[in-house]
Amino acid sequence: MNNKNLKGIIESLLFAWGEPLNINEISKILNIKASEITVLLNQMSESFEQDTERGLIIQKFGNSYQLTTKKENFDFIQSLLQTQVNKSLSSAAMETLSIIAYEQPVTKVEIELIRGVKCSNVIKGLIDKNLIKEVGKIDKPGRPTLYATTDEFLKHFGLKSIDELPALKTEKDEENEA
Amino acid sequence: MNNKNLKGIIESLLFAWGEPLNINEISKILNIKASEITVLLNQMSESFEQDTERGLIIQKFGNSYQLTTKKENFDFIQSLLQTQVNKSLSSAAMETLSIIAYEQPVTKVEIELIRGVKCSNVIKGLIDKNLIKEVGKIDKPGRPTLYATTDEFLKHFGLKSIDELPALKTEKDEENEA
Amino acid sequence: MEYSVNLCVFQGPFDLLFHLIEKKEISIYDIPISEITEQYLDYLDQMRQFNMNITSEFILMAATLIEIKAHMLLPVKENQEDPRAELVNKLLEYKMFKDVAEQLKQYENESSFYFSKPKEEIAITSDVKVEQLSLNEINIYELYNIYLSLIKKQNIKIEHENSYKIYKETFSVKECMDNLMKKLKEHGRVSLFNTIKEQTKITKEFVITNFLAVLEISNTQGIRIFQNDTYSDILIITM
Repeated sequence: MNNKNLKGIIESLLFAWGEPLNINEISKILNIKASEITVLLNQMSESFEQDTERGLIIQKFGNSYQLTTKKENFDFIQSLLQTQVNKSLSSAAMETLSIIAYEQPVTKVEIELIRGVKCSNVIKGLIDKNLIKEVGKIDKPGRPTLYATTDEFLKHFGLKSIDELPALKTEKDEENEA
Repeated sequence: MNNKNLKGIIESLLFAWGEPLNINEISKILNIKASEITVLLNQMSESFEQDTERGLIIQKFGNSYQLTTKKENFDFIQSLLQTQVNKSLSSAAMETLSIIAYEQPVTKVEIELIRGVKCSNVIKGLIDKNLIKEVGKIDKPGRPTLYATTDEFLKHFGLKSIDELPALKTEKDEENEA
Repeated sequence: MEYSVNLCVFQGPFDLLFHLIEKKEISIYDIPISEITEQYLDYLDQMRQFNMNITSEFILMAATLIEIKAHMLLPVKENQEDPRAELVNKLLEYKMFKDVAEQLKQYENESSFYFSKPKEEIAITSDVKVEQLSLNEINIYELYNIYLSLIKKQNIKIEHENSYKIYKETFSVKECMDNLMKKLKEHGRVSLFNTIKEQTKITKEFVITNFLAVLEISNTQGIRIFQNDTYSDILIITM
């Protein structure tokens, strides 16, 4: 693999991950020394920044890097996202909460796959409200956090235990329908 | 604004949107004719594809474009995300969808004649999943609804347009081949 | 104890007919109607035996087949169309779409090699006060419905790759083997069905573990295993 291909792979990884990604994770996946990854990332960061044809930049947070849009394009992005119906915070929170309730323990990436939007802030809000909590980390790349509902969640919805959640239709029921 | 800047902004928009984004939407935001946007997008798509330093490509689904990772980087991303996502449809859904794709616009009765089984629930399921939509009613007794596929359908199967569907083979074609 | 066995699941009467025709390797243009009708009806019987839901479409096809069969017995008039023609045409049309459905299935797999990313969250900025999060009016069933519509809409099913739950093994193959061997020593023969029935609460795991135990014993010890018919009791006898 040459450096050009490696840069491509790193861009793919940053894109798919969405959040700041630690150099050590990238280093593990590519099986290349972290110091070499740092060199590549710095080159990429610089070329993204300078190339006016690019709309993305690589931001550095400590030892982690994240793909984000360029600041100067913010107005366009805002007008794009606002042309669409803005979901109220509580409906975003309810969606996220329902997924955590049924899929728990579940990672942020999994929640985002179902909702189709980023969920970091909503998750933070739900933790603050004590409706969900972190229950551990999965021992796999990125060490993603697992979220689950709290006792406060049960109390809020008047449930004795999580088993009392309305039963989901089984796979077979679905099959007959879809 | 020169074309280079425009490409940067378009990349930002596609990135922020995540989903396939319609050309008309981009055209409205940039206040530039849709035909010009198409030209820019096609140039971008080609240069992303060819540049090995890039890990992303622009995929076309109907009149919409989406930023995705390159296929050849799948394994690396998979080992980072490690989440298994099962998006596949049931055979009943797949059969119904095939008939709608080729015969569109088509009524429920026509689909049921070909499949030999009732399809109401399957059709409802496909509408829920946004793979098909109602496109009108026939002006005859019962006013039957006509169904057609959506852009989401194209995306689900990785097709640029409906013309890319595999060619229907009659029994005779197969005999000629064999 | 009631058994529910999964026969092949067919999408409809055409699907079943195709299966029968392909199994026999016969030409679709010259279907031996009386043979196929018999097999078709046999199959419906099996479905009934296993409490499978036979929809009206399957019955209708049975009636159609019998009607065609009756027509075939009548003397052929000149210029008369083959009584099978309409059925064959329908079958061919169905097959065309069935083949395409399979090809689309491949496209579906293929398209999963591309990753996209979730939409940015600009509308919901971090400085929104948490207090605005009002869940008071929402009950658990609304929560349930929200979840259901989400997974339906996205057409996504998450498969947790690392299973988070680990169940303790309640009975081991070794235990079941010991139990079976003890009985064998006492009586010289053991009925697998009776052994399973002795358990107060019969679970799938218990049945499977016992079955594995029988296989394991047959591997290592001098025994013979008998079964008269498919699905009938399994007898274990010392040699």
